[in-house]
Amino acid sequence: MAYINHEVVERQMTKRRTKNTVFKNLFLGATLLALLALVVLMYRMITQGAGYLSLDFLQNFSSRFPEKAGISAGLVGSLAMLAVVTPVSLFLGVGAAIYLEEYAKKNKVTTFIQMNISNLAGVPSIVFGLLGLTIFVRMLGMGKSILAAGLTMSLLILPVIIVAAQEAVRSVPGSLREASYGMGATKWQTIYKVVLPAAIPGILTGSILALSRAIGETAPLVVIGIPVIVQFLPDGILSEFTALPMLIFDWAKRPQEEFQYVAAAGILVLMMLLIFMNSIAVFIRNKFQNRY
Amino acid sequence: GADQKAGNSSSETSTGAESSDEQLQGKIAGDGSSTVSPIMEAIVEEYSATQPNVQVAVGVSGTGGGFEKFINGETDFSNASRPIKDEEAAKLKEKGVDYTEFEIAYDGISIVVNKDNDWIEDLTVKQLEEIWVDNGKKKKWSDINKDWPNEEIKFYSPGTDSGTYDYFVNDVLEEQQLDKSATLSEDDNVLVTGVEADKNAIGYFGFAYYEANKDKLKIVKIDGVEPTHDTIQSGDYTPLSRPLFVYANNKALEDPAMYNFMEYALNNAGEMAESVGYVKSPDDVYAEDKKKLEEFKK
Amino acid sequence: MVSQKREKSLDVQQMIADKKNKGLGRKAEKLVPTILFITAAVSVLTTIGIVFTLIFETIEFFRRVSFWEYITGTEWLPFAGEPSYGILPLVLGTLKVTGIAIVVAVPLGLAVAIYLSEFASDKVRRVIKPILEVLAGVPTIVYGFFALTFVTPMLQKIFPSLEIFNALSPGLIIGLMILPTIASLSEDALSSVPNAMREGALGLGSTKLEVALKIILPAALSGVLASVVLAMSRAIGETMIVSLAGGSTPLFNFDVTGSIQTMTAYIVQVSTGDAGYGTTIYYSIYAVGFTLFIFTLIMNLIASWISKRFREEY
Amino acid sequence: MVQAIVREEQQTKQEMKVLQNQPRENVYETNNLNLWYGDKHALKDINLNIQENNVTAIIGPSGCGKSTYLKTLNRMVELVPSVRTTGEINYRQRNILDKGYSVEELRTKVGMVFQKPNPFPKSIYDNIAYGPRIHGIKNKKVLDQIVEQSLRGAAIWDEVKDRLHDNAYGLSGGQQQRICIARCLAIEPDVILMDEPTSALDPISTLKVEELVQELKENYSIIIVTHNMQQAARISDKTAFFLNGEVIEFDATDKIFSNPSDKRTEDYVSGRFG
Amino acid sequence: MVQAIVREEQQTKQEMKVLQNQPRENVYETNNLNLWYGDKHALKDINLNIQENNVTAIIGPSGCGKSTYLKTLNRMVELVPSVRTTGEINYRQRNILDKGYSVEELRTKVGMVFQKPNPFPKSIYDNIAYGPRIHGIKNKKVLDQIVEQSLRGAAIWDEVKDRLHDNAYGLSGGQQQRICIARCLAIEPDVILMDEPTSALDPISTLKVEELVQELKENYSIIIVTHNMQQAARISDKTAFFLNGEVIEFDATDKIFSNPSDKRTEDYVSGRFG
Ligand SMILES: Nc1ncnc2c1ncn2[C@@H]1O[C@H](COP(=O)(O)OP(=O)(O)OP(=O)(O)O)[C@@H](O)[C@H]1O
Ligand SMILES: Nc1ncnc2c1ncn2[C@@H]1O[C@H](COP(=O)(O)OP(=O)(O)OP(=O)(O)O)[C@@H](O)[C@H]1O
Ligand SMILES: [Mg+2]
Ligand SMILES: [Mg+2]
Repeated sequence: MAYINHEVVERQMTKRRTKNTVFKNLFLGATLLALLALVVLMYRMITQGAGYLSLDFLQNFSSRFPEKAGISAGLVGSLAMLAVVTPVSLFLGVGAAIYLEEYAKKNKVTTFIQMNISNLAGVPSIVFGLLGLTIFVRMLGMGKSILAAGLTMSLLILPVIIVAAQEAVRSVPGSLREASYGMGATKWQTIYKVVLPAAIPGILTGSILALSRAIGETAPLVVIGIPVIVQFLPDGILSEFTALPMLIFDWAKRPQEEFQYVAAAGILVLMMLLIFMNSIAVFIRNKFQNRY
Repeated sequence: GADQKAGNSSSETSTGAESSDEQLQGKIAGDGSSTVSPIMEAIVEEYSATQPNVQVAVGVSGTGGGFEKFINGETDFSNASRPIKDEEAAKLKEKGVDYTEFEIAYDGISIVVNKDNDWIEDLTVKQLEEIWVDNGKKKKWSDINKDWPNEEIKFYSPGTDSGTYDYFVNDVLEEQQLDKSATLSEDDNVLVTGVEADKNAIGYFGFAYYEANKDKLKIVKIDGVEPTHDTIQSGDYTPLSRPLFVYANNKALEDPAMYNFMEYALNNAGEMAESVGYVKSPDDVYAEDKKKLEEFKK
Repeated sequence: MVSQKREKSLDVQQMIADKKNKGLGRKAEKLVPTILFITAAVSVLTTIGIVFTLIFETIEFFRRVSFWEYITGTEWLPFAGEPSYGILPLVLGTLKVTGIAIVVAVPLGLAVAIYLSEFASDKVRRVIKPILEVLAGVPTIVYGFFALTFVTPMLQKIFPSLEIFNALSPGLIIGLMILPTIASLSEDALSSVPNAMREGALGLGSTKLEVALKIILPAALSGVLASVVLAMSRAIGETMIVSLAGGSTPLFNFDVTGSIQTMTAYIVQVSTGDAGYGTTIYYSIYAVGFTLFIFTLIMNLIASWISKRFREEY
Repeated sequence: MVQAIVREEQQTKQEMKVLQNQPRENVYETNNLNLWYGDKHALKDINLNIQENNVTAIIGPSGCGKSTYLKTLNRMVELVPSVRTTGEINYRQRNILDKGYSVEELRTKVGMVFQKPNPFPKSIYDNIAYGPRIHGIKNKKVLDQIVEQSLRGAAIWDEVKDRLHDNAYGLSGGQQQRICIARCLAIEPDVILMDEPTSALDPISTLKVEELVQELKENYSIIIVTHNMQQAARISDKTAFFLNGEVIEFDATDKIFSNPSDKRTEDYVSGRFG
Repeated sequence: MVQAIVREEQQTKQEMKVLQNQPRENVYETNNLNLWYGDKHALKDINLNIQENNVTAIIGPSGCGKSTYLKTLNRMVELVPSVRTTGEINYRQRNILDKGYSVEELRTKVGMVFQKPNPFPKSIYDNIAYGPRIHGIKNKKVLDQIVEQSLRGAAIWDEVKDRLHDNAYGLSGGQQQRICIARCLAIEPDVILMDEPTSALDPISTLKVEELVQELKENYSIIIVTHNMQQAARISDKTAFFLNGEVIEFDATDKIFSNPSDKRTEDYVSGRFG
């Protein structure tokens, strides 16, 4: 009758528990390794770049003299580009997510759109650069403007935002929708007044991470041909501009060694911007988590 | 040193440029060679101090990429590290774009070896060819000269798509295949690092990169001539020096801002080129350039 | 009828009836789905735009270069006197880097995911996950310099034969870059396995490790594999890291210590280089771009097949 | 003991009916209603008339279709895409299953309270004002009045009057459920549907909600689904017993619990299964 | 009527006890157990002794701590990070709350069946074989035998013997629950904890599981949480009534249902709340 010998089981238990502990520590080690890589990366950038970081560095234009070089044109340009990317990508992304989650019927068209979105998420950013160059810069005649680059970046991060927003919308409990419909609310009223407000933290978290990707992307800008020698601040969305990563890319290629450190300082600014945006995302995530 | 020059040039421009008292407005777009871009950056940097309302934006899409935009009418001028190609000229004609070529400076290609290399001081163009042209086998220094070490040569060359590579292969090696084992990089700093670290290395890149890294590398004389400002400018350092160009759209030159900018650029190109490690063209070249430009003066 | 029987200070139903048919409520209700559909259609338009962008130049390219040579050729020498356009060296370069990245990122990423989902406390997870996400958000250009100026010299101390440009260093760094993608998405997949499964297995006397490996991982397999595929397409499409640290030598061999060129790096090389407009080289970047697009399409089809095939019902 | 209570309560109810002595109109008449979720036949030939100002209880084991029937009464069941219905449900003499019938209008007349309290993640005030607002009532004073009146109606005004602008999620489950009832009262519906409104609540909150239901039936017609037979016995006037999507028996509550006509009803109410 | 059944069943039980006529050992002795979820005091000074080869039922309204107590008995409650306990629980004379006590060992002795059937997303065979396998039994023949024996033990062998390698998710809810019971039997535990094992099941499956519990108690000690008082009355020997984290009354089942000593117990079992 008895197949399980509890004594044997007990004896093996020690071995199994040890194995458990060993693997737990291995997994922890892998996690720490990844964190360590980040620390090393940051450390290197700080040791190289911190010396060049100053208020002047933020206020100056780029220069042929490393000590005079600054990032103002790139910083303002990147932020201006973000000012285009944010509304465009949020509007399109959240709209598409709501359509797919709330309105779309389960049919071939919907499956196709969904497939298409996940496919776009994997398309290399450089291909988006070719798209932006052909469609926005040339066909629509926007030139190498903030608008053209912003729209290109919007399309690039659109799939990420759609997926994040879909998840956020999906995780709004059905009971809230039912409550709203039960009061005689129409579909759009329910979405606008109940679903969206409840989904906003999730949408923002995912979107901020996507937006920080848009700030750091270089390849599409290179392909579009965003200028780097720019001694003025943009004065409109159709203005030509330069972006932070373009400046960094340019500095790093200069012959003078000092420019390596200027590039590192630029990287530090970029990373601080990035960490700042990520912290907002974390803040939102922790503040609004598990509200229902 | 650099600061000194900057100070000089700005004081010069405030007196030199006739139209500087008149504040102009406008937008100027340029693009093109990354070799030319340091010179252009210096010019734009100084120019924007005299004409803050003229917005000059210059991209670095490479000579070819620059011409592509120039042909499409997206830019007012295009920087080039080589003369325009026939195909490109034909396309410009097709699109009805008239242009003017300005030579603005010289670049010398420097051949460098490791500091610990004690067997090379001087190479002939022929030896250079022997070293660099692919013969299908791995090459040792001793294959070139029996007295040289029996060790494999390590090659460092700018990327295939750069003007420097183009010039070296087309004009120095006369279109023969570069040794296939060469490490190619679009980033010349990497070449500097490579040669610096490897005793058996040989490399080449723009003169500016050698100037900036003089103390780390050993320069090689070609047919007895060492590249310096003088030898490059005088044309003694052949065939390893080449002119750099700016191509301007004639229509655009009719715009006062663009005209003013080009005028400024030609007035200061030589000096700016020197300040970033390139070589001034002979004075008569600039005089010729200015004459071409005058035609567009209204 | 309703209101008769109550004495109330307000008659809300009456007010509602009065308000009805005022305003643009009805119109919005009709209009909104159309607008939203259009926003969803933008993604499809983007794909069409990409194909449209690439197709004409690609066709032009294949007028000049035989399609057969392109897909079977083992020499990619567009700048040579007699150029040859065999894509395989570029594909191989891409695969080398991707392969190394995957070898690094999958075990590490999975380990992190399992640690966070099965072993770490809520607090630890909440701190570590966003920090790891910073790794995914570090601009690739930053990684590129890190690979070139730090990782490669360090590796050269270990493998003296390693060249300045190689597949190894960018491969490792891309692995680091996609690690958070795998870790984060797999962690989501693992955590979304219902707790009932964990309780069921723990209730039988399993250790946490056994639960993780024998129950949770198999149950979350489709999500985990999907994250790996997504990470892989990121690695394939990665541009700046390989442009900076991989070199520009498209060679058809399996050596990872030497200089390589990937498809993306080639596009950057030409985009920033001196090649003339209208030349075959110029058209070739569109052909390579199209090839990349096809690659990611295939990856995506694999991913969706995987998630269908391995989806566990619970 | 159970039956004793049942009997006692039912007596007072019958007395009341006699006292009021007026015929009750039907709010709902359900004729030959069938409903499918895809292939699953969830409601089979339902025929039920529901009277106004009455509490009608629906009981039956899990999965028998109680919630489905309730959700059909305000067409909420249509949120499930695969649903198909035949037959008719007349609400105040109009068939709500007609294509032309406006669901929004129906649902303003027919409020619903759910099993789990589901307040919106908004302030208490905004929760109550939600219904009136979506129906176009914007006047602050009117809204204030409606909010107070509804919270009083749901017997929770005193507990929350000082924290109207706090998030509703800060309240206990029982309070949340009464907020949901108040939210429903705010548009003064004609009928209130309740799907196991107390099953997630503690005993004291349950009692409060039950008392509230008793009060509300003066003004509203109430249909309540419950798995707690004692609750059905305590608060309802009529009870329908569902099994496998069919109505097995529908009768006065005291009859169902003391003397059911069907063996299956008897088995169920005596706790032999479920 | 309810009570009639209760009384009848209890009589047979008492007869059995008399027949066996042997003192029962305590499997569990709980002394002054307190448990907090963060600040929430969920179990308050629990003292309960549970006898072997017996069915002990735990009843009480929602949220009173039934599941919490059950999960403390195999330390599953520790999965909630904020949990803190004081007091002791002796299982076979050893305090399981001791740091040194190996939970894995405890849980091989104490099986658990959950409210919702939770088979692993694997084949039926692999579900049952999971436990023996992790405990080191690899021999195919032995495993085959264990699987058959456990499935027979859970009264589901006949229904699944031809589809052992199909996914367990293809089964109905009631079958899944019996698979989970079989999975638990496969490691031959000493005690089986059941948390509302029938609440998600249809009446017929419920009956089957109830019968099974009656059979199993020959060989196992069973502790069952249920919200169905009739079920507690039908199948248990002793019943504990929990309220707000306290044990209000713990006694023989017939005593609890026919003549409870505490007013609150009486109110609860007569359905006045819950
Ligand atoms: N969205 C759905 N899709 C498919 N089938 C469903 C759906 N909702 C319910 N069903 C099925 O319809 C039947 C009736 O479900 P319903 O929810 O009405 O039962 P119920 O009587 O309310 O049960 P409970 O007491 O558990 O709430 C069940 O068999 C259920 O499985
Ligand atoms: N993970 C948790 N964190 C915080 N509080 C919890 C947690 N789990 C349960 N509680 C609280 O502990 C108390 C007891 O919960 P428990 O689940 O034991 O109740 P129960 O008697 O099993 O109820 P039910 O009949 O609804 O299953 C409840 O008030 C509950 O809110
Ligand atoms: Mg229900
Ligand atoms: Mg419970």
